[in-house]
Amino acid sequence: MKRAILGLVLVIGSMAAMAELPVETIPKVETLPSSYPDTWVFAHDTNFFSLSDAKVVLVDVAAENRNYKGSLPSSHFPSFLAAATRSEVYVAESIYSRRMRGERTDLISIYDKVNLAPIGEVILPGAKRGMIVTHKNTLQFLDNEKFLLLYNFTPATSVSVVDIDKRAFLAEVSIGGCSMIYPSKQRSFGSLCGDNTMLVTHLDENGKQVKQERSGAFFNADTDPVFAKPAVIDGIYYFPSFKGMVHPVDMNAADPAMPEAWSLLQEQDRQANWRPGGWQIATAHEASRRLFVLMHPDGENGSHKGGGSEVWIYDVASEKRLERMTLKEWGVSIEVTQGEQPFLVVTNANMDLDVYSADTGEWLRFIGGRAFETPFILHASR
Amino acid sequence: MKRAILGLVLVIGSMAAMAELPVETIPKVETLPSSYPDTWVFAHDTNFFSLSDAKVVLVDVAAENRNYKGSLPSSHFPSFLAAATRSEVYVAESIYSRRMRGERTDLISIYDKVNLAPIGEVILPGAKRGMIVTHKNTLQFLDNEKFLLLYNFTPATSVSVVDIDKRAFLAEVSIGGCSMIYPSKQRSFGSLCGDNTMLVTHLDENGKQVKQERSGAFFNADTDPVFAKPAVIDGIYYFPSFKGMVHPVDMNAADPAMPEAWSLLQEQDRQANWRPGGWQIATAHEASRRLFVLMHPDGENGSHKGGGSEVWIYDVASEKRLERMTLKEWGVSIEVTQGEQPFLVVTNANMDLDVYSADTGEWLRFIGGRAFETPFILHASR
Amino acid sequence: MYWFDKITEKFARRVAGNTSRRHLLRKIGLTLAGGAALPLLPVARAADTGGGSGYHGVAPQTSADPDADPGDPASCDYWRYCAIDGFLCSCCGGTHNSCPPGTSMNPMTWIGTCRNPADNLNYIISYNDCCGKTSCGRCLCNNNVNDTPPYRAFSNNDINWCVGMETSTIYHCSTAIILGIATE
Amino acid sequence: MYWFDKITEKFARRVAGNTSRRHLLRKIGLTLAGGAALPLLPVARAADTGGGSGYHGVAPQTSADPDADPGDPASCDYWRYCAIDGFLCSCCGGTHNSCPPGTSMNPMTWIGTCRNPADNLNYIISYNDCCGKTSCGRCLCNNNVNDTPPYRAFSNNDINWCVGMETSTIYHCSTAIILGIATE
Repeated sequence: MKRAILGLVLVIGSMAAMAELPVETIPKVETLPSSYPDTWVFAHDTNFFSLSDAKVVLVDVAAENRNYKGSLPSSHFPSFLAAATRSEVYVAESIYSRRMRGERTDLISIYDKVNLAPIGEVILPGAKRGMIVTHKNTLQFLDNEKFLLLYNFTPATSVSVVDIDKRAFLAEVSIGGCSMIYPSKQRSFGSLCGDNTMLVTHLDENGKQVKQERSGAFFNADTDPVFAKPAVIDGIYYFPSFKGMVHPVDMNAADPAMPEAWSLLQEQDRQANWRPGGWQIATAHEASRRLFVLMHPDGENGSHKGGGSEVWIYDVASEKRLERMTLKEWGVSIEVTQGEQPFLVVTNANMDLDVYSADTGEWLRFIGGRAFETPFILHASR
Repeated sequence: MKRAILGLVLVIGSMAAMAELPVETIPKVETLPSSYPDTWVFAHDTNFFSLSDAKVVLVDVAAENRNYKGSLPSSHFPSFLAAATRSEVYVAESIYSRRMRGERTDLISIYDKVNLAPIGEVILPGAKRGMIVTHKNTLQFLDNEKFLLLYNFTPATSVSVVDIDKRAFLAEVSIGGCSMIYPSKQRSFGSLCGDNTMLVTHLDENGKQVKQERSGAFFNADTDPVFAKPAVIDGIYYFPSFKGMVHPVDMNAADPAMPEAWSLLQEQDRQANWRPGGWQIATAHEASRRLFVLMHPDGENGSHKGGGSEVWIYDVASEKRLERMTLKEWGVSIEVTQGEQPFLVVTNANMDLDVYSADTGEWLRFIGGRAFETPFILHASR
Repeated sequence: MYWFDKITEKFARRVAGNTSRRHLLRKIGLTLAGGAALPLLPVARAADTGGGSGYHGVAPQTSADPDADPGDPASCDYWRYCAIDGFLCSCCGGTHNSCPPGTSMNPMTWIGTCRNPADNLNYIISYNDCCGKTSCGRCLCNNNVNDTPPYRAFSNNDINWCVGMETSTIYHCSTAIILGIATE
Repeated sequence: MYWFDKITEKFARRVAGNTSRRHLLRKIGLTLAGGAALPLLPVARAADTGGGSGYHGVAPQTSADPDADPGDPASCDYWRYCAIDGFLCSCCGGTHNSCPPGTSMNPMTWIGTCRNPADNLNYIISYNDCCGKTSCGRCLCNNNVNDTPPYRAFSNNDINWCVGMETSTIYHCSTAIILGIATE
């Protein structure tokens, strides 16, 4: 105590009436709101260097500090999806009883938004869950978030249907020869097929398949494949192709319509071989109907996952480019938030996040400090 | 085929009689010898940034290339030990049924050396396994590799005794107030205690405790704690202290002897505040009775885990320093191989391994390429 | 600059508190591993993080009462962190004295004594770990003032202080909570 | 140099095969993220790895028949790796056509076609994954010549091709095995 008193005396001039700091509470744990602001983004960190220990990090891209809001674990090549209509988020994962071996359990883990803590799970039969480098269209909602659809790959492809209210597995639907899940605004979903078509599966209110139909070929995977990672505006999916076409698929009705494809490129862009490239290569601001595409010059066979130096912004109504944004650092994945003052969030080549104004292109901040290892997928909160 | 033939024609001048490469075998998997050369080292990668996914990497430090021989997984704050007398290695680990939560299982996983594949396990009762940043003296052999001893911390401390032949848990022995496992050459082991003593536990042939005795105080944790990480030569443990003393403990008999402590430092070393520091701070070449200690200048309160710029080498018979080796890169952990031409292996601050001649100090190679994330502990094959 | 921060993040061995010339030298020593020129480093680091002592890509924070409790809780140099070892909860969705959402704070932990530069008092700091989620990974910080080996467990920071937690002993991040004034 | 390699290791997006100026530019573009001066990089890298195309801290290897099967199997530029995605088994205790000890090779996988510079023939390459242990972490290599999206699965390298393995679908590393000559 003597030393403490001496300390006080020494600083008495500057500290004057300052009391000692109070004893603090143990334990104390933060909570989050049950509905998140539209400036919050889930960064799904595949954790490529320790794949079995992936995680999802929730960040506020608008805040000056304390951007990191929380996280939740997710296993080996997992899928993630956050609900808009309820206070839940979902992780589709596979767990072995001896970490790397033993009995396999596939499940949907359910976390609440307030605590990012597990509140339930749905066990999935068949050990069929598709494992692929993190990809949004492996886990999707249907029917106003009543159903959760999960992509299976064994390598036979199918979709498992889960009832979210009942937290129960309902059915499995084969989508042979096709892949991924692109929900319509009705009770149907599309899947892209190797023969350049879209397979559309219609479900009934119990999640059972009632009809399956195939579109005509609407792209050419031999000469110019479409990325399986579209951006969506008003129920219309915009699928960029490797060489810079955009193939729209209107999923507002139960059966899709396919408006004519249009090009992202002008003649001088084509000469410099500008192309889309990266992991999450496209995103959209729905209210302003703007499509954002991550672009690189000198494109060629194999450059489609390399990332890009610019983001090009399009008005999808006029099919015209509005802006070219030059990124501060090379980009790998892009996501736009949906508020009135939207942010463009970019996973850069350092595996940090750069945050830009989606309206002015101004670089605002970056979020790093080894918050993520390989955050390949970004989900803006809705 | 046309193009292939054309290709052949084009290069016919230089290729002449070269046949096309043969079709190769699928599947093909490498194997290892059942006893390893003394130039092989197990690097235990705590994987601090994904702690639940630690691993052990086996490297040949003498080879010009193909240094990475294989690996095995190990869970959250695991322990590792390789047998000398049989073709087995052991991982003590804890696994949750839902990765981060759920039912906890503590176990010893047994891997064979030929395949580095699991061949058995011993389930451990009580969920007591001590979890600490990877540390050699949490898992040790006793009685010529008949028993495996595992450190428990709940925070009450105890040691679990496992019969390796029978692959069975035998007994738990309390070591209250003490920690870690320092086996004697008989059927007893020491543990360091907070009151500056060593507790010695004697076991019978069934792994049950028959006697427990406490030494006198032989160091002073208030003024100069000993590191819990000694090097061993001929059954004598050399415990360096934070400020550079060496406290020998002779564990050749069932009851330890404690020869007088001696100093690592000369007067000018003391003036520059040279001290031991790092993670695995001491190692030894047994045949030549040389002790190696990782040293840093400007030591002070808190510098004992910071690593060092030099390795100082001592003859333990004369208690004299033989050499000062300056490291090419800052070192964190050190290990010497036991062959006639020993290597000093150093985990450097980049978390790569630097390999030196332990005799000449010459830097020979480094092993990196993100083979390890945080390889804090190195075990030379014996 | 990037490589420097990588090392800082990957193996931050730093001693906070009374930063002295010697501390600085040792810090530099560690960062030398990458092979770049020595004298540039502290400058580069300061420039890169906005002049503070924080981590690259982590914005500075303040405590609830910056006058009485000064410094940046998202920096390894914050006074309370004199014996911390792990990821700072301030960088992980918690604060310097609270856990991130969905983790559990272990009431049992190790204890340090750190001097608050504002009032020059020595406070007893409890480094309670937050448990149940995978390694935060952000703001690794290891300071070892008065840290003892594991045979004096309650002043050892190498131990996984998620020990004893019923729901999960998986380590996520660490806090630094005031328990009181140290008496002598 | 260190930061450069960290990025290479962390996010190696490179196209092997006919290395062209454009390739180089794109590679440099990627490495720019760290903020260092552009023109020094390729030089720095070459100096650092002994002039080869390999990874920092990974010694070069040769195939069983270096004349007929040229290049360094521990480098991302080895001709067989034109469509590989993952950790090179050559760097992980296996070789370019065998798995590390204790892992299991999945016979089912994706297929690429790569040109051997020694005989100028196009070979069908099978990128069989090795499964059952945690991510090797070493020599991450991603080349995407003729890679297609997952709706053409057997030429897609994003899929975890430990799919279907009974003992474990955990991904460890990837091989590049000759299945035959490509006919046109």
